[in-house]
Amino acid sequence: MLSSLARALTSTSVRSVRNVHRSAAACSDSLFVNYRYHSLLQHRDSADNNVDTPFEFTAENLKRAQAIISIYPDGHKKAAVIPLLDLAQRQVGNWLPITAMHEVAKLLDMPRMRVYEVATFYTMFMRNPVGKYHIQVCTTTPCWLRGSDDIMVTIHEKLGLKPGETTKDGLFTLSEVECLGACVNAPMMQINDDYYEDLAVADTKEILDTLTAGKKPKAGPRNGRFAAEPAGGLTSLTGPPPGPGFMVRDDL
Amino acid sequence: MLRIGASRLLQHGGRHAAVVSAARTQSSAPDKIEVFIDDMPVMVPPGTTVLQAAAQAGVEIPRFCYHERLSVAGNCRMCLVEVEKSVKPVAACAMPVMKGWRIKTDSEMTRKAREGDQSMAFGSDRSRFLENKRAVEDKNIGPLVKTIMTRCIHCTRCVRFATEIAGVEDLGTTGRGTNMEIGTYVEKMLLSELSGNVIDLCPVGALTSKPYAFTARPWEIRRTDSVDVMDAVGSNIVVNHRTGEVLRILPQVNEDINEEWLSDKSRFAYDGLKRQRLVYPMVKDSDGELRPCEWEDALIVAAKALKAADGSVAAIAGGLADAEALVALKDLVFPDAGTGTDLRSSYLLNTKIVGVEEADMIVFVGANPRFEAPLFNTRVRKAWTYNELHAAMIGPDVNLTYDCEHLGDDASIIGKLLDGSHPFSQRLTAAKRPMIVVGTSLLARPDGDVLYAQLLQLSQKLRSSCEGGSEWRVFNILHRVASQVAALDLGYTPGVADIRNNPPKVLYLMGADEGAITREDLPKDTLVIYQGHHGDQGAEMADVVLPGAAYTEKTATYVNMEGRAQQTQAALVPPGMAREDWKIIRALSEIVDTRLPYDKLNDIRNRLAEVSPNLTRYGDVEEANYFAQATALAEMVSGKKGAAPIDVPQKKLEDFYMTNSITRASPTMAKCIAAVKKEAANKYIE
Amino acid sequence: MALRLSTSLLSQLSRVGRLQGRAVSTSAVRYVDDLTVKQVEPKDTKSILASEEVQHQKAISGYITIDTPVDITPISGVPEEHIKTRRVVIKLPSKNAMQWRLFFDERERWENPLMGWSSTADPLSNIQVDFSSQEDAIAFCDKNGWEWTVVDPPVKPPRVKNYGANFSWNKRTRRSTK
Amino acid sequence: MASRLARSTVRQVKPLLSIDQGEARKRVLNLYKAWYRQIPYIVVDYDLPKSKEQCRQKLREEFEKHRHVQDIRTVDMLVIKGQMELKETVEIWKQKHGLMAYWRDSVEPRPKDFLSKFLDGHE
Repeated sequence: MLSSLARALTSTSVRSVRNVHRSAAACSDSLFVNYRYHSLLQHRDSADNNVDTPFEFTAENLKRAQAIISIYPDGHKKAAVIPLLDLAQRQVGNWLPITAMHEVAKLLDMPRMRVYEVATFYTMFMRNPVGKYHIQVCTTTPCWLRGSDDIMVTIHEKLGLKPGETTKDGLFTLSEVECLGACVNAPMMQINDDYYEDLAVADTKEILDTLTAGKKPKAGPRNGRFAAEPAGGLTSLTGPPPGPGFMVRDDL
Repeated sequence: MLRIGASRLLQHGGRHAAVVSAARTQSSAPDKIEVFIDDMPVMVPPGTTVLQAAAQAGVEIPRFCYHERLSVAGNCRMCLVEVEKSVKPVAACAMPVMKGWRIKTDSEMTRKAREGDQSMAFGSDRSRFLENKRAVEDKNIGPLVKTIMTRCIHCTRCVRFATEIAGVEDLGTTGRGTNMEIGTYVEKMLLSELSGNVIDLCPVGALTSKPYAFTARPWEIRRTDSVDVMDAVGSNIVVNHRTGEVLRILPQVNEDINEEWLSDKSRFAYDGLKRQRLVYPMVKDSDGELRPCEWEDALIVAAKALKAADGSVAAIAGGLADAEALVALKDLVFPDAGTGTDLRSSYLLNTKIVGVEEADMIVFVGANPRFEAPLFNTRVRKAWTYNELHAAMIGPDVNLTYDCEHLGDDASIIGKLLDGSHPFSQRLTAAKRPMIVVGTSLLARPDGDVLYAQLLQLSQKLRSSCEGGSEWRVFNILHRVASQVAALDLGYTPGVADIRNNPPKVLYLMGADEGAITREDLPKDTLVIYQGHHGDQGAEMADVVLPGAAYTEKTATYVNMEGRAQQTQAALVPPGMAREDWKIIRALSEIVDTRLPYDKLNDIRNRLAEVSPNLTRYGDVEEANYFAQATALAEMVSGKKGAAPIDVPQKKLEDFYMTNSITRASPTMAKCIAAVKKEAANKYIE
Repeated sequence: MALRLSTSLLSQLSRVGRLQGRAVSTSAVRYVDDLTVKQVEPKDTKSILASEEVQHQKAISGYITIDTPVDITPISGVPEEHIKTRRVVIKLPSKNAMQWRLFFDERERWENPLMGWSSTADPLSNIQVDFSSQEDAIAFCDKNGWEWTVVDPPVKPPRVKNYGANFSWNKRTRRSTK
Repeated sequence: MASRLARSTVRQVKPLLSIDQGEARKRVLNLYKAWYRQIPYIVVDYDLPKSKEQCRQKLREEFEKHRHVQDIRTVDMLVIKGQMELKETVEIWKQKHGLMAYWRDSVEPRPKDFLSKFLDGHE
């Protein structure tokens, strides 16, 4: 009797955990992950990412790279590794092939391993191909309370994507991420460099449609707010600021 | 032997006195600060870390990531201790002590802090959470090191070792947080001649020895302290054995030689000791086949030939021969020959291995220390890291794991450096403590003696002008084989040209397997006696084979490149009918009717001491300082210099593994070579 | 050890001696009996014994001067081959050890063909005797007639450890690893 | 053996039976005599296939073996052991082969010189 109760309790708890963290397993354990997802920390050669994947900085980017390197003092040019990796990632388009890391290592005269360490440490470096638009949906508590699950469901219905997957046409990749620091505008998602905030299901659909059409949707809050101000108008700081002596005893 | 015991005793007494006087000065010296470890006062120099101060007080603070020969990482948090008046526990390994600190290594707070590391004594064997237990994929980093990465606690000792000591930046930490892993990120082998040391470093057994895996438990093993003979460094080792078999070899700490490291060849070539062994005496029969026989028969054949040769006898000693065997052979074959023919300082690593740490300039001439003497190279690298040593190389442009200015491989550079016309000369003469390290392959060149003379003169010139003064020794020879220095001390001469020109009637090969002389160099009627432990090139060309003992099977003397005599201890008995080497010669001498006057190890060691006293002063370096005389002699040398570029025999990692008969018989070494060669096709290797 | 051996033998001897005294007459017997007197001393011993004997008894309870090295090999019962041919290394067995230990040279070992156990015919290399001082260990080896060598514990050079070196701006000690 | 000489060997020790060299010697001679006198009976009692002379020869050998012993206490201990041996023999607590073992007839002698030891595998 008791044991069956206990079993029932356990099973419910399992379910509830699943509800909260859809991709918990993927985050916590590198052995049981989808290899295309970012938490695999070993490189695996694939058709589009291997040691022969062509990568070279364009002439323009090379000039930029040199400019970045010149910021740092002599003998410490390896400090430029993060900006250069970012430059390479932008050049390739949202992700960083292994050869790009090699190129950066060569440029900065540092061992490849040290570049791998940086590239794996920072989650904004994508070490496997992602779509043209990298959708990162925040599902941390504030966004979740404000309906990030609905956003996920919408994206899944519209594009057929689960976290970590890319559409067949290579346009979209969906990632489920932790807090992106826009809690006051929850729920939100990031597509490439832009934040789309205060999302409703309709907004999400519209954004995806616009992107599919090849146009750029308007970034920022979707509920008419300018930024992070209170949605129903100001509740404080409504009058002019009080002058000196405010709330001070008269006899002083 | 016993004499040494007595002198050691005296030294011991002396040290006590020294300690007492040191204690007296301590109290008055202002440059020490007082701290309290568990209320015990300790005087330490400023800058000492809490952990070191505790060690001085005899308190060992538990640690995972801290290692005294690696940089401080401070990431395991095992060494957290309470310091009075500090609100938080401090990491003992990274925190320098301040005056008057009261450190509590066993307080409530300390213990609580230690518990932060769940792996120490706490934690359930299965997770209380519903997520999967963290598991990490094992990596393949070559045929020597096995990885069980789930055990890894990310202390980064192996990463720091590879980066700081081995100079191979292939290991690193990928990812972050709970997903962090140690590895190479891409699939590649740890291409280092020192990779085995990460096994000793690993505090949890995530990195273990592949060849040793599942062969024995440590409590079944007997341990015998010995000395390695795979190179001329003379690393101190512990031979681990059971039932007549070497199961593994581990390094032993010797601050003057190998610190606590060991090269992969020394560590893993032991499986060669079981294969290709000569286990019974053999004599060539009328069909030209070597047939096993009794000792008596083999000795009689050898003795007859030696008698009939009537003095036309030559002997070649191989790289693994011990001093006892060398002196016995010399006494048997050349009873009238003199002792050491050369000035000792002309063939030693005069600065000593530790001396490198004081040098600020090192010039290699025709030497590749990385593969000829890996543990000497780690010292150079240490000096390069901590002492801003500048390294330069005359010879091929090889990777020494640290920055090395390549001056070219033209032999004329030496002359230019001598007369000051080379652009590097200025830098060289400005050096305060320069070192010139000459490889033995340079001396084997036809014009070797000319170059050698020039280098001696250059060294003497630098020595007279440098800041180190007369105590500083510039000239160094980097030997490659363990027997070389003892052989030179005993009066053996390098090179076999003489034997090739005047072939003897009997050629005695004392473990000479390097093919310096082949059967084709000798007339048909020359009888070749081979004494050694492996069926290799020497035994192949022999008419009589006398099976000897390998270095793990005899108590024998070896002198390392610095001139430091050390002794191996027999861990096993020689297999089959094999015997200790000097005893074979002693027995042979009796049959030849020139009975050598030593029956016991002590007798022959007395004989060694008679020929060259330094050979039995175990553990000590007998310094030599005959540079002036050597230079005077060098000035008389004249000859033509060859045009050939200066080269070294071991350039790549695959050249490192097989250099003597033991390593050639070792399957592990063969696997290493195969793996390294395979890695040549790996594009992830830079 | 020798001392303990001798006392146990002595107690045996006292019995033997008395029996022997009846069986065969040796003049040594009286002395032997004298020794046991210490244990079961009859009240009137002094009156019975001659003054010479009293003196001897006094002397035997005191000390004698020995000018030869202690050598127990004739009485220890150890076979000659384990006295003359053995070499002992005296050293501290591990880094933090406080006790000196004897390490005998290795003799042949083989695998037991039935069980695979490790076998040896050497009784000495399996013993583990610790001494609180080097001198005691040496004396023990001398007493047993073994050749010995002392290996001094390694002297640890002082090492400066500095966490800051990992971040130094212009030295090669700068580390870029985590 | 330099180290043994180097260290001073003169010291004070507890005596076993004898207080000086002369007394120890006296005990040895007494023991020798006791054995010597007992030999005819031993030969008869044990029916030894040896003559009295051979036995006395062996007796002498056994004593000569320890001729070099200087330490008074060692001498005493050897005397004690000799007395025990004698007692056991006289009381016929021993057996015939136990006494015959002194001649080591059945023991193959181990090689003594270097070459024989070498060939035998003992060196």
